[in-house]
Formats: sequence, structure tokens, C-alpha cells
Amino acid sequence: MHGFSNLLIPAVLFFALGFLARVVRSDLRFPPDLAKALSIYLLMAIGIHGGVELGRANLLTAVHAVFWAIMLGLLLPVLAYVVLVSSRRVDALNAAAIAAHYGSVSAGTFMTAKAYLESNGILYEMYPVIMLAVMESPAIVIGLLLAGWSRRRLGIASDDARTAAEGRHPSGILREAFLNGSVVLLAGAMVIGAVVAPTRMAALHPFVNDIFMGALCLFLLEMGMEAALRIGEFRRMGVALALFGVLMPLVGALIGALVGGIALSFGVGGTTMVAVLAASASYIAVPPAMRLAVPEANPSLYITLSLGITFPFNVIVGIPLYHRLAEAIVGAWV
Amino acid sequence: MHGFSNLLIPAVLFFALGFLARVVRSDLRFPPDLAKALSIYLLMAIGIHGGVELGRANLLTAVHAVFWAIMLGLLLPVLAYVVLVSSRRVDALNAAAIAAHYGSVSAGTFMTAKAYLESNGILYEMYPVIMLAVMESPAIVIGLLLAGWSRRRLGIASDDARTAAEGRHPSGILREAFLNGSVVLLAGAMVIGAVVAPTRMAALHPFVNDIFMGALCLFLLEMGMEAALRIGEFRRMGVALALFGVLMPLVGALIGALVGGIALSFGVGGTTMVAVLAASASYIAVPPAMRLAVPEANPSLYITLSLGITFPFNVIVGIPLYHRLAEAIVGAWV
Amino acid sequence: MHGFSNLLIPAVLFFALGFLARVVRSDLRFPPDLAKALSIYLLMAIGIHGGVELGRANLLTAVHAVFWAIMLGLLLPVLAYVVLVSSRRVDALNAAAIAAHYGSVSAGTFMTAKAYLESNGILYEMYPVIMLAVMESPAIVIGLLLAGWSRRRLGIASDDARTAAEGRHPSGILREAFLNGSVVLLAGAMVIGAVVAPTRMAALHPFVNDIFMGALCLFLLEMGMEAALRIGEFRRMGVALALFGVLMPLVGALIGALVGGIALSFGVGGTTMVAVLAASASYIAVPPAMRLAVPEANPSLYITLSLGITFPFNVIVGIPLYHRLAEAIVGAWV
Amino acid sequence: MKRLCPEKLLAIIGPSALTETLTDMLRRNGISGYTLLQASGAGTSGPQTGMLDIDSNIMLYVILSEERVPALLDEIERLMRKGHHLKAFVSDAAVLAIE
Amino acid sequence: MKRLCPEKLLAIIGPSALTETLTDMLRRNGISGYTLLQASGAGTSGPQTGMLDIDSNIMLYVILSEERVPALLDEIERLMRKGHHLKAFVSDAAVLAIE
Amino acid sequence: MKRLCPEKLLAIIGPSALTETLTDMLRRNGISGYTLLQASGAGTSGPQTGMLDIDSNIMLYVILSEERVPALLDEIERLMRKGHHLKAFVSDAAVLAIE
Ligand SMILES: Nc1ncnc2c1ncn2[C@@H]1O[C@H](COP(=O)(O)O)[C@@H](O)[C@H]1O
Ligand SMILES: Nc1ncnc2c1ncn2[C@@H]1O[C@H](COP(=O)(O)O)[C@@H](O)[C@H]1O
Ligand SMILES: Nc1ncnc2c1ncn2[C@@H]1O[C@H](COP(=O)(O)O)[C@@H](O)[C@H]1O
Ligand code: NA
Ligand code: NA
Ligand code: NA
Repeated sequence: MHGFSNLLIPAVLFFALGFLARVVRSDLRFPPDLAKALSIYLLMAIGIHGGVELGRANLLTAVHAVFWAIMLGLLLPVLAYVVLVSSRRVDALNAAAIAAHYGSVSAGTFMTAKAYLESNGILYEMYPVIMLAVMESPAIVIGLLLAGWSRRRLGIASDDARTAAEGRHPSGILREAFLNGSVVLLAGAMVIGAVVAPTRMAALHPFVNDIFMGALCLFLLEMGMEAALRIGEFRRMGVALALFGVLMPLVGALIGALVGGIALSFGVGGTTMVAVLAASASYIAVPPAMRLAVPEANPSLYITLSLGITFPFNVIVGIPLYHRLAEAIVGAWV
Repeated sequence: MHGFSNLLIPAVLFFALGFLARVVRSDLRFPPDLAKALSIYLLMAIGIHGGVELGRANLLTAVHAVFWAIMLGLLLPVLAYVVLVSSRRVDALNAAAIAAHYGSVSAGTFMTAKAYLESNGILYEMYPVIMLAVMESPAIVIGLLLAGWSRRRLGIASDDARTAAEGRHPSGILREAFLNGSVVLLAGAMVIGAVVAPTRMAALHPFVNDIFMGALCLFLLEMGMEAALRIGEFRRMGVALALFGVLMPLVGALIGALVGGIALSFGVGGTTMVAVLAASASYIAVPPAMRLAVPEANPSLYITLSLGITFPFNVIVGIPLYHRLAEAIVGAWV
Repeated sequence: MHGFSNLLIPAVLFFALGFLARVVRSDLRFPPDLAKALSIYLLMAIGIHGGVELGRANLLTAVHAVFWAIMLGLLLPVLAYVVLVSSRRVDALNAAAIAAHYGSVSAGTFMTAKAYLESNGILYEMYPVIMLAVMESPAIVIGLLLAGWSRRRLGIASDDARTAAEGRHPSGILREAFLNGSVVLLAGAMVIGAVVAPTRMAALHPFVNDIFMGALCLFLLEMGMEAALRIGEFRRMGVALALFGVLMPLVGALIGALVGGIALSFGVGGTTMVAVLAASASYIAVPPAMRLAVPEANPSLYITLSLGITFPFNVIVGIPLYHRLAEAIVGAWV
Repeated sequence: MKRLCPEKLLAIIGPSALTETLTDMLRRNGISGYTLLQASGAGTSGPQTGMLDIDSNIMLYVILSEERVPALLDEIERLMRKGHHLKAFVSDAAVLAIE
Repeated sequence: MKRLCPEKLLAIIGPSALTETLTDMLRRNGISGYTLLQASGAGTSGPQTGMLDIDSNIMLYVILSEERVPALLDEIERLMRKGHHLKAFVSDAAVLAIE
Repeated sequence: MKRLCPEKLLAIIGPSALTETLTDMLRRNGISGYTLLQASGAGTSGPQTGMLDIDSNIMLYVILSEERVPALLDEIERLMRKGHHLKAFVSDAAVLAIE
């Protein structure tokens, strides 16, 4: 079960195919609306999935899991910010924007991990799905607070954060964090999944579950192309920063695995999932929020890091690694 | 079974989620081609569904149902036109264009009603699916005749109706009514469903039936956003006209329930469906036809009424109401 | 089983519906990205399907089938080129571009044939799926070689072929043939299907198999509209050339049926499939390759021929015909 | 630049329901080339979100010589007078011509 | 051509995340008509492939009279000074007016 | 308006198969910014419905200074002489510049 034969799961291979297609400069072209449609479908499906699980979850464990999700969402960006600022590779505002991405999560990575565990017959707790839905928002809030703090440090007019989103987002930071499109879709679908009677949810099963893995493969094919396009940009941004895109997930995974295995007492599967959540960086929800509220930051930095470096690293190398880490921690603890 | 717990079905909740997302000004964004793709899929699926049912229907009842569908399609627009003109809130040409929408049907509302009945374990006859396919065209024809008649009353050059579609639609009115894209797709799929041997249709079952409810939820999520965008416009158009968007479906539902329960002797499920058909207003097939052939009418009036007022009213309030109405009528009659 | 009742399969009827919709000038409109999404889905699905079969195929027969696929891909374009040049209806460069299309294959036609065989309960070998994936590239290579040769004959600067794709395709012809988007997707999916353990592929089954036929019907609906749009162009291009679009598939089918029935000893089903491969002309992979590398040729000629004439001819008339041809050849041989 | 030929660029914005009406109009006026973009927008006829066929716009570009412009404007004006919601504007374009 | 009214065409290119910010800006300036196109592209902020919401662009067209241009440019400039990645340009357009 | 800098807007329309050829051409000429729109259309090379990759067009916009225009036109002309179906035109644009 060990070794890279673990990687021979369709989701990872389609990611690799897309990556390769772009690297060899194939003219394979995805229609833009297909990528967007697939990401909406995946958020809806995973939200419902999580909601159904939440509906039959142990309430105490669920609250426990949500608490730790929020903790991770608050802690990881601060950690990332401190590392980035002290590395002196980026200014404080770019550091804040990047940090927010690493406190949030990548649903694509999470679902690949799910496919990986299922492929290997490893059971996992469902609480991490709930954590996934919860973790998007705190990281955005912290990112915006860090940006506001950096602006004050840099002497930029403090009302800027407010006016940055003027006309549209009067109540500013919280609005940005909780009304973000993917947060609304994921959380909304989760509520629907939790609230509707299971017999009535059954009609959604083929759409939300049966064709899920195929749609994920198609999505990852596309994301492979996106990642390959961006990985080339890392030269422009310097090796030190690119290294951050690899080291930060490792640190995140360790913290996540400790939270999953020890604080939450999950098994190997669930612990792997929490490690993956902590290790992954958002490339759906956070970038638009940062675009709007931290316009001073350079989008190509945070998109290249999260989509071009951390995402492929996690999908190809990270997941099996975090799985072993989870085995070690759960094994040591038991 | 009574009470608003009935509304806890996924289709309605996804509609509400989309509505809410827009109301709170979330930046949830649908790719434009996804909405269009879903409406094509739904028309195809419902057409096939209806066709398969038609293939095993009692011919006499089917002819009977078609006759009443045509009657409703002819009667309702005339009723709506008279009400609108005598209300003096819109001119005769706008009245004609709006009236056509209320004689036609909304496939989205119909499918939500279907989901509602199935969720509540209520059986229903399949003839209403055939009626759905039939009802689009007569309403368009009557709408165009009413517009022509209004133009003559208003002293507008009578050849206008012909030249309005010049170059493209030589044979005018009938062409507009029967070659409308969604009419062709729905009727075509129905013919295919009726004509092909059931064993050969089986291969389409997973696509057309199994994933249907999920696709409907995604579509309604999107339509919820559309409806919320337009409901705000109702202030511009005046309360009286907005009231029409709520009262007309109630009147339509009553007429439809009488047709379904008495003229067609359907059970509670089938009667509810006919009421829904009569109550609903088109927002797919009729608007483009009116755009082309009654350019004098203001599209924002008829789109706001059908998509922004009548559609959410029917989905949230109307369907359970029409269900009780059907119970009352069928109960009284039996 | 004989006679045109064979045509009453959904895939063919949806093609006819699309065709008809355009002929009667219905305003049925497909969102552009839906067509592209469906063709990506179909290539992915058929690739995986073929790969899974390849994974359990007899290696010797597979090698045998690949050999003959390459032979057909090399032979048919040369034949088409000679016929076209000697007909004097098009110049040598147009002949080369058209010829490449007829050496390649149409996945849409192939899948319709698959639906036809399954609908009629006819068993078929899976090797033709492998041949489908293999046949795209050789035809492109030959097409480009024929174009280069034509240019030399016409006295056009011989380095033109190289510079035609300058900046992007340094290694020229082979790159064009093997890195073509649809070749990469089809071959990549096939490798994934062959390499991954069957238990792990199972999760993809609903997406790749169950909803396949419905997605194919939707795709063919759209292709019917495309074909109808182009069939009108055949008057511009002259009857002789249009005739080529009907005769070349017949010749191709004969050669293909001989290869399938005799050289490869397939049964009636498999032989029909090979005939269909040889008879069909590409309208996905080859046109962009020719656009880039043989810009002197007129795209409306080769697209009209392959999509507007040969494709509908094969779908409506060809497939049942090739089926009987296969019966005759296999019957005579056994 | 001699190879740049001064022509006009006519842009027409309107509901996608008018696509065929407009392209037929071009054909009738002997113009066989045009470029079509899918659009959304807003105006006096309300929001056009581009989500359904009923509320999608198109943007049609036609490159043409100055003398062909008036005939097309006549027809567009006629459509607008009938009530169709169209926006049309003309601007200068220097078009690359070979030979 | 008397019916052609000289106006300005303002084009704004930017990330789709700014769509509402920009249309709200128009509304605040009393402009209720605009046309919106989905776009991809590239620039100093990296490639914008158009595949995800995060890397899609929009192209916004506004036809308006010359005197309304400066106020809008002020606002766009303010957004750009804050760091937003926008391209804006103005050109002449002769707009078909009826009556 | 001093902040409006007079530049040129180069628009290129062609089959989407040429996308990379054209963006590579820009890169080779030191131009890293462009905006790309999906289009359909019709012309001498037949209808381009936009339904499949084979019959989709792109519309490429490049804002650039006047002196960079000729080199690009040379390359586009070369592509057109080889037979590629492209339309290219140049117009004036007053581009908002900050600082
Ligand atoms: N001022 C404007 N600038 C750009 N586009 C406009 C403008 N006004 C209207 N449009 C476009 O034209 C369409 C029809 O406009 P209207 O007739 O005002 O409803 C709108 O949906 C917009 O796409
Ligand atoms: N020179 C240019 N010509 C046309 N569009 C451009 C140009 N530069 C940038 N853009 C567009 O503006 C967007 C933002 O540009 P930038 O701020 O340079 O990242 C890009 O994604 C392009 O769509
Ligand atoms: N007169 C024109 N106005 C606008 N776009 C055109 C015109 N002629 C051609 N095009 C566009 O350029 C593409 C190629 O044209 P052609 O080389 O004539 O086939 C067409 O598909 C259209 O999108
Ligand atoms: Na994380
Ligand atoms: Na009705
Ligand atoms: Na062939």
C-alpha cells in the first residue's frame, strides 16, 4: 500500500495529464465556463455531502471539530504572515494576502485526498468535511486584519480598508469573509443537506455522489493545466518564495495532523484529512476576496503560490506523505 | 404533510439559497453558459420523460388532455389581457406581451411541483407532462394576435406585425409560435421518447432521470439569483402591476384545478400539476418570441413579472397552496 | 432488424432533430461552451473506456489492431489525395488538407455506431476503440507531408511548412500530430484507463458510462444543427466535390470492413466498427491542425465536407449500410 | 502606413433574440463578414444578466467601407423605431489590407 | 450624418472580482447603461486564463457623453491608485440616435 | 485631459486555433499585455459558429504605443500572406495613465 503506486488513482493522474498537456504545449483547450461550472458543481456536491453527514453527526464532536477548524483558520495565517514578513521577500501587504490563502483550504486538494483514501480502502471520519466548510471564512478575516495592521504600520490611510470596497461592501471585512460566493454555496448546500430529511435527499444522490469522481477528474485535468501555466512563473518570484509554497504546507500538515490525531482523536483517515486541510491553500474563495480588499498585493504572487506550487505539491507528493504522518501520529498516540 | 415543512425539499431550498445569495449581495457568480446548458438539459429530459409516458398513455385521455391544454393556452392570455387593459396600468401592446407569458407555462415551476409531489409521496398522472409541451405554442399565437389587434386599435400600420420579423420569419406568427427553440426541443424530445422502443430508451435513463433532480437544484439555485435581481424592479413598475403577478397565478390555478380535477378527472397529484401549469408564467420560451414580434412592449415588464414575481411566488407559496386546492376540488367532486 | 427501423435509436434521432431545427430555422440556440464541454467529456469517456478494455485485451490482437489502424491512417489520406487531385476540383494544398480529414476518424460517428450496435443487441470487439485513439495522428502526419510535397510541386518556398507554425511549434509536423488537444486527451485518458486498477476505476463508472448515452444525444443534437448549417454550403463548392463526401466514406468503409473482417478476423460488430472508423472523417482533431499548418487550404471546404456531408451521411445512411457490408464480408469469409 | 485602409467599424448591441434578424440584415445588404460576441449588460430595458437566452445580449462588429454605413443605419433605425432595444455606433478603423 | 451623435466610448478591462465595484460606480454616477463581456488576457498581474473566477477578466463598455467622462476617470484612477489592476481607455464613437 | 495618453488599439480577429501563434507573436515583440475575447462570426472562410474549437474565433485586443504597431502588422501580414484568415485593424485610444 505504501510507495507511489498510491498515486495511481484517476484523480491524480488526470491532474498529471493536464499538467503534462500544458508542459508539452498541447493545444488542448477547455471552454472557460466548463471550469467554472465544475467548481460550482463540486462545491455544491461537497456541501451537501458534508451537510448530510452533519445531520447524523455527534453534536459534541462536531462542535469540537468546528472549534479546531476555526483555530486552524486563525493560527495558520498568522504563522504564515510572520514567516513571510521575516523572510523579507515580500512586503507586509503581500504577506497578509498570501497568508490568508494558507489559512484557508483547497476543496480540490481535499477531494483528491478523499479519492486517495477511498482508493486505498482507508476509512475516515466525516467531520473534516464540516471543517472544510468552516475554514474558508476565518482565514479571510485574519488576512484582512493583517492587511489593515500592515497598512497602519506602513502609514497608509487607515480608512482605506473601508473605502477599498466602497459602494458595494459597506460592512467591509466580515461581508468579504462570509458572503464570498464559494462560502455561501458551500455553507448553503451544507445547511440544505443537514436540514432536509434523508429520504428526500435520496433523489440527489446520483448527481451529487455517483458522478462526483468523474467530475472531479475533469476538474483536476483542467487544474493541472492551470497549475502548469503558473509553475513557470515561480522563477520570476524567486526561489525563496517558491520554497515557502512547499514548506508552509509541510508545517501546516504537521499542525493539522496533531490537531486531527490528538486534539480530535480521529483515526488515520480523518487525521490525514485534517492534515490536508491545514496544508492546502485556497485558490477559489480567497483570491477574489484579496483582490477586492487588498488591492495593493500582487495577485500573481498569491495565485502562483497557491495554484502553481502548493496545489500540485500537495496532490502529487503531499497527500501520501500526510497519510504516513497521520499513521505515525495516530500510531504513537494509541 | 401539511404546513410549510413541505417546503423543505432540496429544489425549493436551492432556489431560496440563490435568492438569498443575491439579496445579501454575495459575489456568487454563475458562468452564463451553465444556466443555458441546464435549461437545455431540463427541456430535453422532461421532453423525453413526457414522450415515454405518452408512448404508453391511453390515447383518448391524451387527446383529451391536449385539448384542454390548448383551451387553457387560448383562454388564459385573453383573460390576462382583459384584466391588464382594464387595469389601465399598461398599454395594450404591453398587455398583449404580458398576457402571452401567463398563457404559457414555466417548466421550472412544473419540475419543482414534480419534486414536491414526489417528496411527499403523492402519485400523479403523467398527462400534465404532455400538456406542458403543448401549452407553450397556443399562448404565443394568442399573444401575437392580441398584439396585432392592439396595433390596429392604436392605429399602428397593420403590416407591422409581418415586417417585424422580416427577412427571417416570412410566415410570421405561426413560425414564431411553433419554431421557437424551446418548443422544438421539448416537442422533439417528446416525439423521440414516444417513438423509440423502451428497451432502447433505457440507455438514456441515468442521464435523463437519475441526475435530473440534482441538475434541477443547480438550475433553481441560479434562477433564485435571477429572481432576486428582478424582484427589486417591481417598485419601478408599480404595486398594482406587481399584484397582477400574484393574483393571475391564483386565478390560473383555480381554472387549472377545475380543468384537472373535473374536466380531466385527475387525482390530487395530476390536478395539482394542471393547476401549476395554468398558474405558471413562461420565462424561457415566450420572452424571445415577444422580443421579436412585439418589440413595442417593454421586456423588463414581462420578465420582471414572470421571473421576478410569479416564479418565486409559485415556487415558495403557490405549489403547496395549489396542492390543497386540488385536494379540495378532487375531494368535493368524488 | 433490417430496414430503417434500425435508425430509431435516440442518438440518430437527436441528430435529426438538431438538423431539422436548423433547416426550419428554429431559433434553438446552444451555448458555445456546452458543445465544447460535451466534446471534451466524450473524448475523456471514450478514452477511459478504451483504456479499460486495453488493460484486459489480448496483447497480440491489440498490437495487430494498432498496426492496421496505422495502415488505414496512412493509406486512406493518400487515396483521398490522389482522387481529389485527379478530379481537378481543388488545388493540391486543399486536396492535402481534405485528405487528412478522411484518414482520421470521427469520434461522434464511432459512438453513434456503438449506440446502433448496442441498440440492436449486436456484440462487438473492443479493439476498434483502441484503433480510434490511434488513427487520429497518422492521418495528420500524412496530410502535412502531402501538403509539403504539394508546396514543392507548386514551387512554394519549402521552409514554409516550418515557419507556418513558427514560435510555437518548433518541431513542426510531429508536434502538430501528436500534441493536438484531442489526441492528448483521448490517448491520455486511455493510458489512465489501462494503467489504473479496475477497482479504482469503478468510481468513475457512473460518470463515464452511465450518463454517456444521454450526453452523446445532446452532443449529436448540437452536431445536427452544425451539419445543417454547413450542408447548404455544398452548392457553393460544387456537386462533384460534394459527391466526394459521400463516395469516399463508401470506399473507406469497404477497405475498413475488409481489414476488420479479414485481416483482423473480427465478428460482424467489430467489423462494422472498423468500417465506420475508415469511413468517417474527422471534424474535431484535424481541422485545427490543418488551420495551423496548411493555412493555404480553405477551411470551409474541409469543414463542410467532413461535418456537413460525410458526418450526416454516415450517421443516417452509412452505419446500417456498413453493418450489412460487415455481415456480407464476415459471412463470406466464415 | 499605406497598407492600412481607412474603413468604418459598426458595432451593434442588442438582445440575442435579434441575432438572426441582424445577420440576415447584413446578408441582405451584401455583407458576408461579421464578428459576434456574447454579452451581458443593462439599459432602459432592464438588466441583461446573460444567464438565459431571454436576457443575453450580443455585440456585433462589422468592418465595412464608409459608403455602406448609411444603408445599414437606415435598417437599424427602422428596427429601433419599431421598438427594438438596440445600440449602434460607428467608429474609425484602419484595417490591414494585403495586396 | 445628422442622426449620428458624437459620444465617447469608455472601455474598462479588469478582474471579474471588480464587476460589482465597477457597475456600482456607474450607477453612482447616474449611468444606467453598459455592456459587459467576459474576457481573458495577460498583464503585469500575470496570466488571466478565464478558467476560474479568480483569473477571469471583464471588459466593460460604456457609451456616454464627453462631459461625464472625467468623473468616471477620477474614480477609476482612484481604484488604480489603491492597487487595482485596471486598464481604461476612451475613444470616439458616433452613436445612432433616433428622434 | 492630461492623464489620458494617446495610444493605439490593435484588434485582431481570427480562428481560435491561432491563439498561441498570436500571443507568442506578441511576446516575441516584447508585449506582455493583451485581452482576449471568445467570438463567433462569418467571413470568406465560412461560418464560424463558435460551437467547436474548429469553428470558434477569438478577438484579441492590444493597447500599444504607435511605434510598436508596424512591427506587429508586419508579422500579421506575413501570417495572412501564408493564407491565415485574420482581420486586423488599428484605432485610436486615449488610455488612462496614473503617475
Ligand atoms: N450607455 C450604454 N453603454 C453601453 N452599452 C449600453 C448602454 N446603454 C445600453 N447599452 C446596451 O444596450 C442594451 C440595450 O439597451 P436598452 O435599450 O437601454 O435596454 C443593454 O442591455 C446594454 O447591453
Ligand atoms: N497592453 C494591453 N493591451 C490590452 N489589454 C491589456 C494590456 N495590458 C493589460 N491588459 C488587460 O488588463 C488586465 C490587467 O492588466 P495588468 O494590470 O497589467 O495585469 C490584463 O489581464 C489584460 O486583460
Ligand atoms: N467585415 C467583417 N467585419 C467584422 N468581422 C469580420 C469581417 N470579415 C471577417 N470577419 C471576421 O474574421 C473572421 C475570418 O474572416 P474570413 O477570413 O473572411 O473568413 C470571420 O470569421 C469573422 O469573425
Ligand atoms: Na490551509
Ligand atoms: Na400559465
Ligand atoms: Na476515416
